[in-house]
Amino acid sequence: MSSGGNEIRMREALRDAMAEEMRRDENVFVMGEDVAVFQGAFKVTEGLLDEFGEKRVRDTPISENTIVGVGVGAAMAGLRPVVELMTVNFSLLALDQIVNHAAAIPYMFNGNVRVPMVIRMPGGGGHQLGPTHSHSFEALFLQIPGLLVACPTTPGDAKALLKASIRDENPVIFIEHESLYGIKGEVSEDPDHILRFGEAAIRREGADVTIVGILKMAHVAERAAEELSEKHGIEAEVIDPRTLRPLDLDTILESVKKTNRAVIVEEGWPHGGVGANLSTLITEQAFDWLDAPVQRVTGADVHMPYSRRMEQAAMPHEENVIEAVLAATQGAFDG
Amino acid sequence: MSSGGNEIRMREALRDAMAEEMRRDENVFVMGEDVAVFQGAFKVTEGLLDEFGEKRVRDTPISENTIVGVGVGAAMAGLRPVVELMTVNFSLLALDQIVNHAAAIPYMFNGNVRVPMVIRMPGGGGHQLGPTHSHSFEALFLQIPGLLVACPTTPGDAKALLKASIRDENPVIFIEHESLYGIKGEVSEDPDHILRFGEAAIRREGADVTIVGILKMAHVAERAAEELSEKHGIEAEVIDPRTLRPLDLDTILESVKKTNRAVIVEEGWPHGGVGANLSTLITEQAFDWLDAPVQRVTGADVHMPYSRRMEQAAMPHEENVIEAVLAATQGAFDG
Amino acid sequence: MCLIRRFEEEAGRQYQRAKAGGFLHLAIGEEATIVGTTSAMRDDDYLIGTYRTHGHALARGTSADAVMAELFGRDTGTSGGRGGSMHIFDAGRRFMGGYGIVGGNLPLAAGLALASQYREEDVVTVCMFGDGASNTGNFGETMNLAALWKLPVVFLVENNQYGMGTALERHSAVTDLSQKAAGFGIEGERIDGMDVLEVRERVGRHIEEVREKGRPSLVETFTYRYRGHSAADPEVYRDKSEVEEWREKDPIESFIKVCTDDGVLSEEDVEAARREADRTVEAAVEFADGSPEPSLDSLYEELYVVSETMGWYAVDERSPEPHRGELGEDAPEVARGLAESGAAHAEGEDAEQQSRPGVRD
Amino acid sequence: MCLIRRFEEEAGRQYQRAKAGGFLHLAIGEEATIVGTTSAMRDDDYLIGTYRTHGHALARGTSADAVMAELFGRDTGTSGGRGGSMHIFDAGRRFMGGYGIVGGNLPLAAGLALASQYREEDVVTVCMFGDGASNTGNFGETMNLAALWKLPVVFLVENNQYGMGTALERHSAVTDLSQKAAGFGIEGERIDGMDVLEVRERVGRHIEEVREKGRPSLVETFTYRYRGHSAADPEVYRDKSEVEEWREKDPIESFIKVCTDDGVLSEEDVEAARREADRTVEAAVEFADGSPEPSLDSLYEELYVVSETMGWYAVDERSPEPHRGELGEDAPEVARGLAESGAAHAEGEDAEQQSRPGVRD
Ligand SMILES: Cc1ncc(C[n+]2csc(CCOP(=O)(O)OP(=O)(O)O)c2C)c(N)n1
Ligand SMILES: Cc1ncc(C[n+]2csc(CCOP(=O)(O)OP(=O)(O)O)c2C)c(N)n1
Ligand SMILES: [Mg+2]
Ligand SMILES: [Mg+2]
Repeated sequence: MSSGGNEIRMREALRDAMAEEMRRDENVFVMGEDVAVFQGAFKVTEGLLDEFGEKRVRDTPISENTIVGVGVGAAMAGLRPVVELMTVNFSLLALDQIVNHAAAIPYMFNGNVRVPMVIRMPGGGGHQLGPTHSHSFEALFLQIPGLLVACPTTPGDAKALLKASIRDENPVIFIEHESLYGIKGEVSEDPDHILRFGEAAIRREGADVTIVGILKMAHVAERAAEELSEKHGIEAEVIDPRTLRPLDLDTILESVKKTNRAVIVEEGWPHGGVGANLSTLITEQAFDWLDAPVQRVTGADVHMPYSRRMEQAAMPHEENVIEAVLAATQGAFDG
Repeated sequence: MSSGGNEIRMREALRDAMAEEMRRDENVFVMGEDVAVFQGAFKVTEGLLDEFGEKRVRDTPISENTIVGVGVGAAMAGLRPVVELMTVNFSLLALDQIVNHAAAIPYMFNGNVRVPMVIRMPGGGGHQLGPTHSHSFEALFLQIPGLLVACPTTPGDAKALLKASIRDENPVIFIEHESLYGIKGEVSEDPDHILRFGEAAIRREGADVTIVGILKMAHVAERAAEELSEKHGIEAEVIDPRTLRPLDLDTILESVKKTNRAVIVEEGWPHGGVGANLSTLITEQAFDWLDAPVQRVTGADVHMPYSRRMEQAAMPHEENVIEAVLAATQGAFDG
Repeated sequence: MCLIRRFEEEAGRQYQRAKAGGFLHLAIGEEATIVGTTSAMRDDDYLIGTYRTHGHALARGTSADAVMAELFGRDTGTSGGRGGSMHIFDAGRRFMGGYGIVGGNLPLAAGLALASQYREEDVVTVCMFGDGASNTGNFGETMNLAALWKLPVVFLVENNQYGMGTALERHSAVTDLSQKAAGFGIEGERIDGMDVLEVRERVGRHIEEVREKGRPSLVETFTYRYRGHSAADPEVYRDKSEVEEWREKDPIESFIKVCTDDGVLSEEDVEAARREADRTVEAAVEFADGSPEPSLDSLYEELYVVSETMGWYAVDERSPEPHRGELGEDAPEVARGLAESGAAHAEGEDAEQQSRPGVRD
Repeated sequence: MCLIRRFEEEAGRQYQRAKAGGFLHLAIGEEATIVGTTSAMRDDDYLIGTYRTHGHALARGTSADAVMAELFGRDTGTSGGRGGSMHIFDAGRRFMGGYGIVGGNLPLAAGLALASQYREEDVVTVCMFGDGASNTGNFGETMNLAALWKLPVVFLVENNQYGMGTALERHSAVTDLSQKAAGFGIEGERIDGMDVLEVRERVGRHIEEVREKGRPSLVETFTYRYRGHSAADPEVYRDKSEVEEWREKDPIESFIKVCTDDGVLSEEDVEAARREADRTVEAAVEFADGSPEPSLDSLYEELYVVSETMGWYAVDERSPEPHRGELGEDAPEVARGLAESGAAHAEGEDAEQQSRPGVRD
């Protein structure tokens, strides 16, 4: 992360994005379980109730499918709801409203109505929350036509991307990572600074291998790249897609055409994961440039165990990324 | 399909599988919306109520999550529920029980309890049922550890695989295709004939390209292969995985190592689909054997339109498979 | 009501002739509930329904042409031929759609009502759904939230006594569905859904109370569908005699009787109305039949709004250059290619045609 | 009750010392509901709960050792260290589990009861859940199905007046939750959840009626949690004075008072019980602390049952030979490799530690 002047935490950046957009457009409102009085399960909505009152900062009952559906209906009538699902783990209960309603409605009614809403939810493992509370569902959401899918990794991006999401006319799945709420970074003060969907960031330049990491794994990838440089003389280019739908494949392909090798790092399950999707896209479009098959680093194919040790065993780490890079570069560079 | 002696329709094969297992084990019972009096939305449970009575053939309210959850609870207590979700489209409403309960429980409680249940559901497009009723969610279910995923394509396999599913100790997602219920094929009369999970079928042998097709697309792939042979002199090997979890990758890899080319055909959405998963697995493990990138043929990235013409435009057909094969073989064979 | 009845009868015929496809759910027998309700609504009130809503749209004023064209899958349909019978839509008439997922429209209704409350408009949302839908998770969740937030919605259960082939007493623990209001601290009332005047008056009272007091209520209209659940239902789950009994209470015939008995309408008026309905429906069929199919370029249209915040989206093409991630602007070309190859299959007699009779209706 | 209280207090301490991780939800204050209920159950009745069930397991007879070991994430825990505080399980005691998804246990309870009914056993299932859970879709769906099918379940709402930080009247349209029974045609009763004898008697009556009549009922125990929702809750949503007020009604102290006043127990008996609880809990901590971590080989164990119908499953390994699709029998080796590299991170002070205080509790 940058260490510049105006550094704030991820959770504050997200809160500021909501607050600014609420000031800008009175149709924007926030709803979800414990977002108001409790100030958000992860304190992301802290202070919003005080500033905007009960009308625009709404605690809901524990009714995930209905919460999302109420957002869809309100959006159809012209409001701009920002719905918080307490965690991505509970989004399965809302999936019908997300897929068959939020995502489908604009297309199924031929553009005669729009669903401008944001569904925010944090996910990921690493806090010993066990099998039901540690999911990464990025791979599930990127499948769905009609949705936009954001997965920011820095406070600056998070703020700019959430502001874009709130202004956008399409339904947005906005995935945050529970381990990143505390990280600090610079954010823009410009109230109109936004980050468009479909623009990846190159976090580190390098000519030897391309590493793509999402959410927390973007940071793991960066750290692994530093170590690869120091210990193995391998210069990795690290790319953070920032949004998975649309996906800025061009930036990734350009890098792969330079490095001829790619490693994808994600926290989710291996079968049909983000990595599988990306590996396929890269291979289809840069087959002749690849010197080795694209490598994937994923979470283990199990329900996250509670035990700290087993949980760490089930999650990807820098070592796994390094190993994957070494496998992809196999003796091509001095180690 | 074969034209042998004892030919029955897919729906009858499935019904017979349930009936035979219900006769064999009194813990087996069937529940779902309209499975009893109405005899099943697609008439798959026809006659079961008459033979087994209300206790073992149970109509339920429209409560997908609870229906699945009741199955999970009953399975934990030692029964063997066969739950029908009327269609795969409604499974989104039950996804929490499927993922966080059925799939997670055996692992999360360290094997101290098992969830021997089957969740049957038909899916797929082609009947002008429009955006909410034409889904293919295979790619979603294959992601989930703890589940078995079956997708049979012939009456014989369907019967043998459903019997295996009912006898198996793991939770099984059993996906049927609405367009295949009427097809005929031979079935075994042996009451103990089962098909194990993880055994792909080679539907047609060929040395030039490997085509993997699932569900209805297994049939489309076969027809495309015939045409490729007749019109282009290309001999395709056609593989039907039959189960997606576990997946018989060995059979597919063996074929690809012979043909050096592969095409995957599925009806679902392209992003993160079955094809993306398979393409990645093949590329990772047979990179050096591939003469061209693996090609995918998928449904269009939209919610299925109702209009017959647009629906057909959104679905994959033989022509698409043939084109993909030609692209994969690019002048390697006479066309 | 005449128009709705005629329209649906004709839709059934057009379905038999394969002009309309997919599922066709007719509400024949339930017209009094529909028309009684809409006639008590203001133009700016919202209505939202299920997959059985041809009549609801017509009653809101959507043209028979546009509804029929939707059934025919044409570009001029209410949803451009994308939604079909289950997904009729007309924002202009504040008919906020039909929905294929049972219970899926309930939260949407609460959302529409929230928008009205938020803007301090005195608009009421009427949400119609079936007896079967009252068992869905959405029902409990939405009723609680709407009652808690005092949202202006009338939840109206069209209790036609069956959820598909499952009879009321086989799917719901209480069969007087108005009792389901009790758990949410709101009012519930069962009314005769076959009597259009009664529906109009009683539902109207609920609408106005909800408008004034700003809190939801639950109305159950007790009614019956004369046809199968959908066009291909063999109706093994009920006796012919039961249907006959309910046919005696035909909402249209009994309303006509009231009107002619009272001298409000003459026999001629009635005949004229019927003829008018015939003509409208005939014209609608003609309109639909003459309407163009959706453009071959349009497959990816309206999937996204492209704007400052999202400048493009990938269009996935089939092989031979699969998944190029085309930008949105290239979509029409890609779409046309797919559509052209698919069009052949649209005409062909392929496997799905065979299995159609067995398909759920 | 003493044991449960002591156990949970100690669990809280061990959590502060980072011996236990994840979320820790204590039921301190709710012991009368737990013990009153379990003491009215037969050994072969099923109990199923939420993520707040240390006490429920203990009350069913699960050893404090095994529960504490689960909190410590050890191999000897009730779930082998895989479930943690939210997922305690003891099939042997017919404690059918704690569940992390609010409302997720309701359908399971109906399923357990269905199994009993199916086998014609006169076993009752008691399903405990929170006031917040009564707003979930599962609640309505399951109540309806259980009532319709006459399943032998006692649905018991532990109404502690908060769902996390949201007060009862801010999340439920009716605040007397026993009224929620009405929509399902079953009996509902609110009882004092702070009085163990009352709970035992009234819940016992429900259990026996359900056993005899074979149909569900809904019981609401009105109670209070003294601690935060979980270990890291700053409790901004309620006044200290409210907590103090409820502490006056402490279920344990008041029960002791009744017993000593009646002369059923002497001061010494009480002291002995407390000491016994202390000793048990101390021993449990020792046991847990001395128990082995889950084996490094075990990551993929118990994910599937391998049998005649399913002979192997793929184990996905990380790079450098990713996703080889190892067969199940190779799993331990793969697992060990992963576990060894992960183990370092388990000890390390990494990013997630930092963010812990902010994490939802
Ligand atoms: C969530 C969901 N489950 C199942 C279905 C299949 N289905 C379509 S209509 C229907 C019956 C609905 O009955 P009811 O709510 O009474 O409405 P009616 O058809 O009688 O108007 C069912 C089960 C569906 N569309 N959605
Ligand atoms: C489906 C779901 N939504 C949200 C959560 C997050 N969450 C955990 S506990 C809780 C509050 C539950 O309150 P209640 O049912 O009253 O039980 P209590 O904690 O008071 O025992 C919430 C919202 C969850 N675990 N599951
Ligand atoms: Mg009905
Ligand atoms: Mg509570």
